[in-house]
Amino acid sequence: MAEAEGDPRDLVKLTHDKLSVDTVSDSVTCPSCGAISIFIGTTRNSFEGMKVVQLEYEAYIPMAESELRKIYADIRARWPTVRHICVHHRLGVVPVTEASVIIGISSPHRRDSLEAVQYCIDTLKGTVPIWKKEVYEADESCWKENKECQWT
Amino acid sequence: MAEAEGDPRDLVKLTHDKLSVDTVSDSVTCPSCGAISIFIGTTRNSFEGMKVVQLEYEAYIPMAESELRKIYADIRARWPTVRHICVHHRLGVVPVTEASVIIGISSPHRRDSLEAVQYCIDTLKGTVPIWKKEVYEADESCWKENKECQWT
Amino acid sequence: MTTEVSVFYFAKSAELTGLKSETIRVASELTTVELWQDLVSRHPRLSAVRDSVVLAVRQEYLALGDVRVSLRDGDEVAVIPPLSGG
Amino acid sequence: MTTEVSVFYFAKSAELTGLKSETIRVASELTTVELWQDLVSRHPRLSAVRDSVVLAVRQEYLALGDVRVSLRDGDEVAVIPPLSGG
Repeated sequence: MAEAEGDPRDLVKLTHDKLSVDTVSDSVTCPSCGAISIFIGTTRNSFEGMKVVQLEYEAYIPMAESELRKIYADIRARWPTVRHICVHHRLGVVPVTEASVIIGISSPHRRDSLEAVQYCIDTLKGTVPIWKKEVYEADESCWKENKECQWT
Repeated sequence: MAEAEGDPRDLVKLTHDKLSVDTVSDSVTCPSCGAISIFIGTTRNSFEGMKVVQLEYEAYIPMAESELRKIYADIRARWPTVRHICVHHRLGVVPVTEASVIIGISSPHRRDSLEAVQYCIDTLKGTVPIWKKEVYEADESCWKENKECQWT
Repeated sequence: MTTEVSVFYFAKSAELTGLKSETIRVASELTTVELWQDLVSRHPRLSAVRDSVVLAVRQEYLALGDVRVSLRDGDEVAVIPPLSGG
Repeated sequence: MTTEVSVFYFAKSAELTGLKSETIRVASELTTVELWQDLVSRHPRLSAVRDSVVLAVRQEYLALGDVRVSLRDGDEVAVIPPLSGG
């Protein structure tokens, strides 16, 4: 069955375009899977009482892609039934309520993709070289730090 | 902040139409939330070696809606920061690879919506009066039983 | 005392009765197992699923057994085979 | 022995240097803390983030410290402030 469907897909996209949940969902759909789990990170409108106008993301693109592929390898080792994995991360300006990251993972049974999606976002925040600057009202801004980042 | 954004939404739709991940995702998006977690249940192409041609779902619709709202109340008690909850379940014929159920939950921080989505699908399978018949090649068919169903 | 209720059949139980729903007159005070026996007397093939169903009365689950129910005119009763939604 | 490498600055470190990237000539055998000191000598304001950055050499993370690296022509070095993707 797996052979007839082709190889598992490891998909990565870093883009300045608006992200689409349907696109990520479609890219991990497969006939042998009963479950697709998706996580969407969106821009919040406030941080510690300050009104956030927008976020700006930048990435060390080739290293971000290689760190994501390390996460994919970890996921495949820990959840061998996981079929397709897709991460789309937006760069540049992301307005409030729009998605900065969408992760989609498919598996025959739901437990695996649900656990893998949680592992993927937790690990992404700790290891993938991407940075977010929050821009507040009154032109202030602040580079953020993920608590998952190990060295600070 | 919460008041300015209106009340939390408890959304339920049982429909014969094809489901849309974007629609569910949009319906739970909110400016104060940084996380949307989504689970999609899709039709698999085989069961114990038999080729599945399609699934057919039927529901005790008013009771399914009231059981879903009981689950929503449980979620809000266990994860008070959860903001919007949406379940779309398809009825009638669902072809292979199409979604039978999509669950979307938003929360300010990701842990809550990730856990709540897992609780929602686990509990839905055990308590919401919906039934699935698998139709195999050669016109055979079988009513399925969720292992989460408590009385069998 | 009897009362008129709507009975809904789903999944396997609908196949066995050949019905999606019907309106019947039953005793207004009875146990769930007596209610089930009333349904089986109308549809003997239902006995095949005795061990795998529960009932719903006014859209609340009730196990088959010595569980008392009071039925009123227009109440909904449903035969609930093992669930398989999701 | 010296070698020519590309250095990339991100987030706060790019703001402090005023640069996204530059090509520099450095010793080909050195420790990560020596490499950092070389960068600080070119961009003194970088010292403000000494305790919150790591380096990446050939796209692999390396802590600042007594960690030996061998650089070859064309290698990529990056200053990596605390991550905040996702």
